[in-house]
Amino acid sequence: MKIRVKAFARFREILGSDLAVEVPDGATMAAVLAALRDRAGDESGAIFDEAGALRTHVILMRNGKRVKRDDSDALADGDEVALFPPVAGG
Amino acid sequence: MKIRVKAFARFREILGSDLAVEVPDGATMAAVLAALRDRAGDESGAIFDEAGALRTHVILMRNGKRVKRDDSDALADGDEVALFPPVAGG
Amino acid sequence: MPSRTGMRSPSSRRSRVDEGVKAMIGITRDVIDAGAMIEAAKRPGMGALVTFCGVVRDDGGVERMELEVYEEVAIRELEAIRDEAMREYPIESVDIVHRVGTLSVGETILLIVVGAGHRKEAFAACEYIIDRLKQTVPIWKKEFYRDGERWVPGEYAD
Amino acid sequence: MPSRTGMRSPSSRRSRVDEGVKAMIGITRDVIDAGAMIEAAKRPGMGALVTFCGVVRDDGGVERMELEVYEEVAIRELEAIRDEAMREYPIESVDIVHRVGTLSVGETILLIVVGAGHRKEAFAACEYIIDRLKQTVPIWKKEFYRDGERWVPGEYAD
Repeated sequence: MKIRVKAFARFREILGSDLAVEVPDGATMAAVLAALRDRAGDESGAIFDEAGALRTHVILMRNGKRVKRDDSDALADGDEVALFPPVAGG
Repeated sequence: MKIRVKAFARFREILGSDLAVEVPDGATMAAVLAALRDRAGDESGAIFDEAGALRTHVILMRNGKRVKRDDSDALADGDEVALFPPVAGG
Repeated sequence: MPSRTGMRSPSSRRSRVDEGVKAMIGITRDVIDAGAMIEAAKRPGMGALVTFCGVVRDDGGVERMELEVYEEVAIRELEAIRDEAMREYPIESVDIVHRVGTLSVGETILLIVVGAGHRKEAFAACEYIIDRLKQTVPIWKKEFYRDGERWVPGEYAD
Repeated sequence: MPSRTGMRSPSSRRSRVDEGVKAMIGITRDVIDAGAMIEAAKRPGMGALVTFCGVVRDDGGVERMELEVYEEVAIRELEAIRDEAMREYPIESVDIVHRVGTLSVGETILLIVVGAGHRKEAFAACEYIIDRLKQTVPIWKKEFYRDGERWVPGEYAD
């Protein structure tokens, strides 16, 4: 199934904007994050730590709602995942 | 000598604006206030109490500076005396 | 019709340029243009501008308001308040324009614009200025209702 | 040239009219017109409008700034902040417009207008709104210098 991914600010520069990730049916957030880590390649250190986990300041959303990085709910086809650094508007 | 008097708000309505009071050379604020009390006539109660003293909330200025109602300095010809109720701008 | 007052073309006779900074302290009979005053207040080092706009409120049927001023003293007090604010808070500019004359409900009575590098100081200074202004600046308001009128009592007996 | 955004003719696609009150919550790429927003915010029961205007600051040689937004979520967060402020403070209106895209030093990034019967609540609510906005609304800024660029770090790790 296809998961839409939005990345913002520095993460957009690394991952691109409005990308799509293919994961198996029933996959969870972990599968999307693994695909993004691969995609980030040499620059993944800005988003993931040495062990491959999301850095603690990274904010993760599913369909516009905050979720934990270890969220174990199965994703659905067409879901939108967003990841971004701390916000800096105003 | 001639003392210019400015009254504002309710006091202007009672006394008029930009009036002039004649007092003897060497007179103090007391002489100006006595003249104003006479001028106010029936409406003097808004400004003066029954004993003829300025009501406590009345603000008095000489040449743009706050002075006490019992200021004993001699006035000078052409001085400007102002009296007004508590301010309400903004 | 009153003309519009902004800093680009100040129509107040009392506009002042102080200390190399285009700071406006004024009493005006014209409409106050908030947008023009905010734009004119901007300086490259500012990140935050906080504005207080006092407006004629329809308070139980007020139809209009008449404001009068002891102008020489009011200008001096406004300048003193600006100087106090600039001394007490790390801010970059203070502009204050107070309108007098006849105003309708919804018209701007007063505009204060405080510019600063950061927002906390701008908020604190702006609130300080309006609080002081209401205590010390010799301006009075008379409210007119359909069937009566009254002088607005001062906030402080001072 | 960007057009000017005010409430009389909102050009933001995201302008909303809520609860019978013309409250504007918006993300725009156009110049923000503070004067038009303040005038449009006025209601007969208001005596005080407090405005926060965030501006691109020349902070050690910044030449321009680029802002990006997660728009759907940003609008929802701004609406949530407005609703919180209206619940927590006795105020009459909240308008918030945040600009994105490329901005020069001195341009308005953000305008918040809070209208209330009295000033204390307007100041408190306006400061609350900007503090919350900086914590929760997904907008990011990149500063461009003559010889470099950097993403402005968020105020809160949240």
